[in-house]
Amino acid sequence: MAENVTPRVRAPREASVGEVVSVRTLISHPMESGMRRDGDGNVIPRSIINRFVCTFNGEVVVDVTMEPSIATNPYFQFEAKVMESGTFNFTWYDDDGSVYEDSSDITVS
Amino acid sequence: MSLTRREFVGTSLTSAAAFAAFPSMSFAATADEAIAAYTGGAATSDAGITLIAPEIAENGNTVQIEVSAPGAEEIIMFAAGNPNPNVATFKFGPMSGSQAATTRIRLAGEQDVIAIAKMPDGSFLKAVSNVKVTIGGCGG
Amino acid sequence: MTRQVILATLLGVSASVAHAEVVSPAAVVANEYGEISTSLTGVAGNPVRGAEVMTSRSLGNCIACHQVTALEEFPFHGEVGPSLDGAGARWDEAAMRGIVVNAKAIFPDSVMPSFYKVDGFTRPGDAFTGKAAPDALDPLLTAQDIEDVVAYLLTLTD
Amino acid sequence: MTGQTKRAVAAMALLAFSASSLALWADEDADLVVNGEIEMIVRTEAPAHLDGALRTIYSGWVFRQDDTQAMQMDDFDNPGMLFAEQGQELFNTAMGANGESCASCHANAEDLTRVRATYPKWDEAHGAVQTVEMQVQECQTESMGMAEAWGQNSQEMLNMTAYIASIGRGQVIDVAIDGPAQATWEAGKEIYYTRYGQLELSCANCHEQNYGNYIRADHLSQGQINGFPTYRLKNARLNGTHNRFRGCIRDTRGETFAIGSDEFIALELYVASRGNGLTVEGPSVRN
Repeated sequence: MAENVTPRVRAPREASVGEVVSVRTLISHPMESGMRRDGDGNVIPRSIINRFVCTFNGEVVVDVTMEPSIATNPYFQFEAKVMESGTFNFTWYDDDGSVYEDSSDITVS
Repeated sequence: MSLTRREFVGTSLTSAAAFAAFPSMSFAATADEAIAAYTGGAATSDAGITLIAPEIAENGNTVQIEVSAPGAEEIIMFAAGNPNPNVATFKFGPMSGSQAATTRIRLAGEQDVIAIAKMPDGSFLKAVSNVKVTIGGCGG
Repeated sequence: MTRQVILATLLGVSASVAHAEVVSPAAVVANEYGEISTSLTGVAGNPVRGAEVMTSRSLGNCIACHQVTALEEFPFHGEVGPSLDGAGARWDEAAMRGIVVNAKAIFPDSVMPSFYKVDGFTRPGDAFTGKAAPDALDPLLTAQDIEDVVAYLLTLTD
Repeated sequence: MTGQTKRAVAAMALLAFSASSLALWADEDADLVVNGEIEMIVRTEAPAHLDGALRTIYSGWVFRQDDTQAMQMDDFDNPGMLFAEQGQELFNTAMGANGESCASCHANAEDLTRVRATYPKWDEAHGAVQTVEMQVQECQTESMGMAEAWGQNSQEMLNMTAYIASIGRGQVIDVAIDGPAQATWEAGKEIYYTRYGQLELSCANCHEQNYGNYIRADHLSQGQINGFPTYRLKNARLNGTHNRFRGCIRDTRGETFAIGSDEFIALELYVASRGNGLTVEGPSVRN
């Protein structure tokens, strides 16, 4: 199981109605591909985050299915259109069943 | 397409179950096969999609890639030279501000990075970018 | 040259190198300029194989430091050493062999490793493990590797 | 086509494949400002003690391709900062028998701003040059009552040193090399110029004589350590100074020194001093 998985998100705190805002996320995770071998020649089992979802006030901004070709410490940048104040929720799903969450509030005026 | 939260959870469970039952299904043999499986063999246009990748990646373990296809429902990304060519699928929901995303991927050597966008009318767009991966000077 | 070597050469069987009288690193004779006129194996170098040694990271990896236009199909040539374009016109076989075996005998301050040397190192390691070397070290390239590289370099005449 | 034209075409084709064309993707004249506010000194006059061996010293950031450079220009894009933040948490976490955290003594982390810029440093009580890692270990075993300090290359230590470096970013490096530290510095200098391993390569062969040149596709830097610990794209984790030294000596086909050894402490002091005048960048991003 991946240890010390720390999500970080960056989204603006304020925006105007209808503004397209840039959102960035970074999470510490080894993204073990399942292709590597350890010192004894045994395959290191795959252990990746396989899905990432960002919602705003419960509706999807982006939903990403991830394969082992995503680099260690997965990084995403994308844009959301905000019509009202609310909350971005960010969820990462690990192969091992763990779910990591973060959120960010935005005031839209 | 507008997904409610409940439908979403359902989708996720279904796909998780499928992966568990057929783990080998996640390994398409080649990028061409994976693309054909995704598009159903439909022709692709190269207009309306932009893929930004470095011409030369300083290290293949972390390569930043940006893709954009205005109006797309989904964009799927492949690394044609990786053991498993599938990289990621971006589904853009109703709150997305653009159909564009940036991520960092792994590339096992020089190869084509391919992005396919699925448009609401059922058509597909395709962009290809060759990325050279540097070869270190040191070590065995 | 022994009878076996002549036979091997006549048959063109490079696999017979093992039968040849290979000059050990300790037995290499260089003149006062560092030039080595005698083949290390008695078997003519194979330039095709030499190019492979030049470009392979696990063998000579010569292009890590040297640019070679004729090898441009292999990407990323370094610039730590001089370009080898035209090297075959600048150096004769004895000098070329001397440089590949032990460049420092000819250019005392050269950064270039000595490819056919087995002692006199500071903290030698066991290849790229970082651990101490075994008692007997193999040279970086075999005698035939060196003959092959020399044969290739001599083809670079312009 | 005339011979001359052919050659010109060949030269252009070569440009596309030779390592020096990589320079097109690196901006050696770029300036580094992190988060739009921390101004770094990435090139400056070499310290006097280098005695002309280098005229100008450069941060390793200068030698990286623009994508890699960009990752260090914003803390959010810099994955090393994830681990510096984990280090900050550790800094405020009680550890050891006395129930103390680093913050128990160093309530104002700002007090540690000059640490990264001045270590390795002579420690009077121990009569030896100490690295930041040794100082953390000393706090842990001698003040905080931990039976066993973190290993020098442990993830906790890398996170902590990344945090300590991060709060000193932009500070000008100024390690002392005279007085009681001088003997250690001299020992480090000796190591720097020794040609190790079966490839017979010294630090200086690559990083003093050949910085700016490519070795295969590696753009050789001056081997400055002002950016350590550094997040490497290669292994996608923080890398400590001694671990990097070990990697270089391994690549000479040499027998390495151990992480935390007297030799590497001396080498760290010497190499750090070669960067006097540059600024603290850790956790930096490198290839």
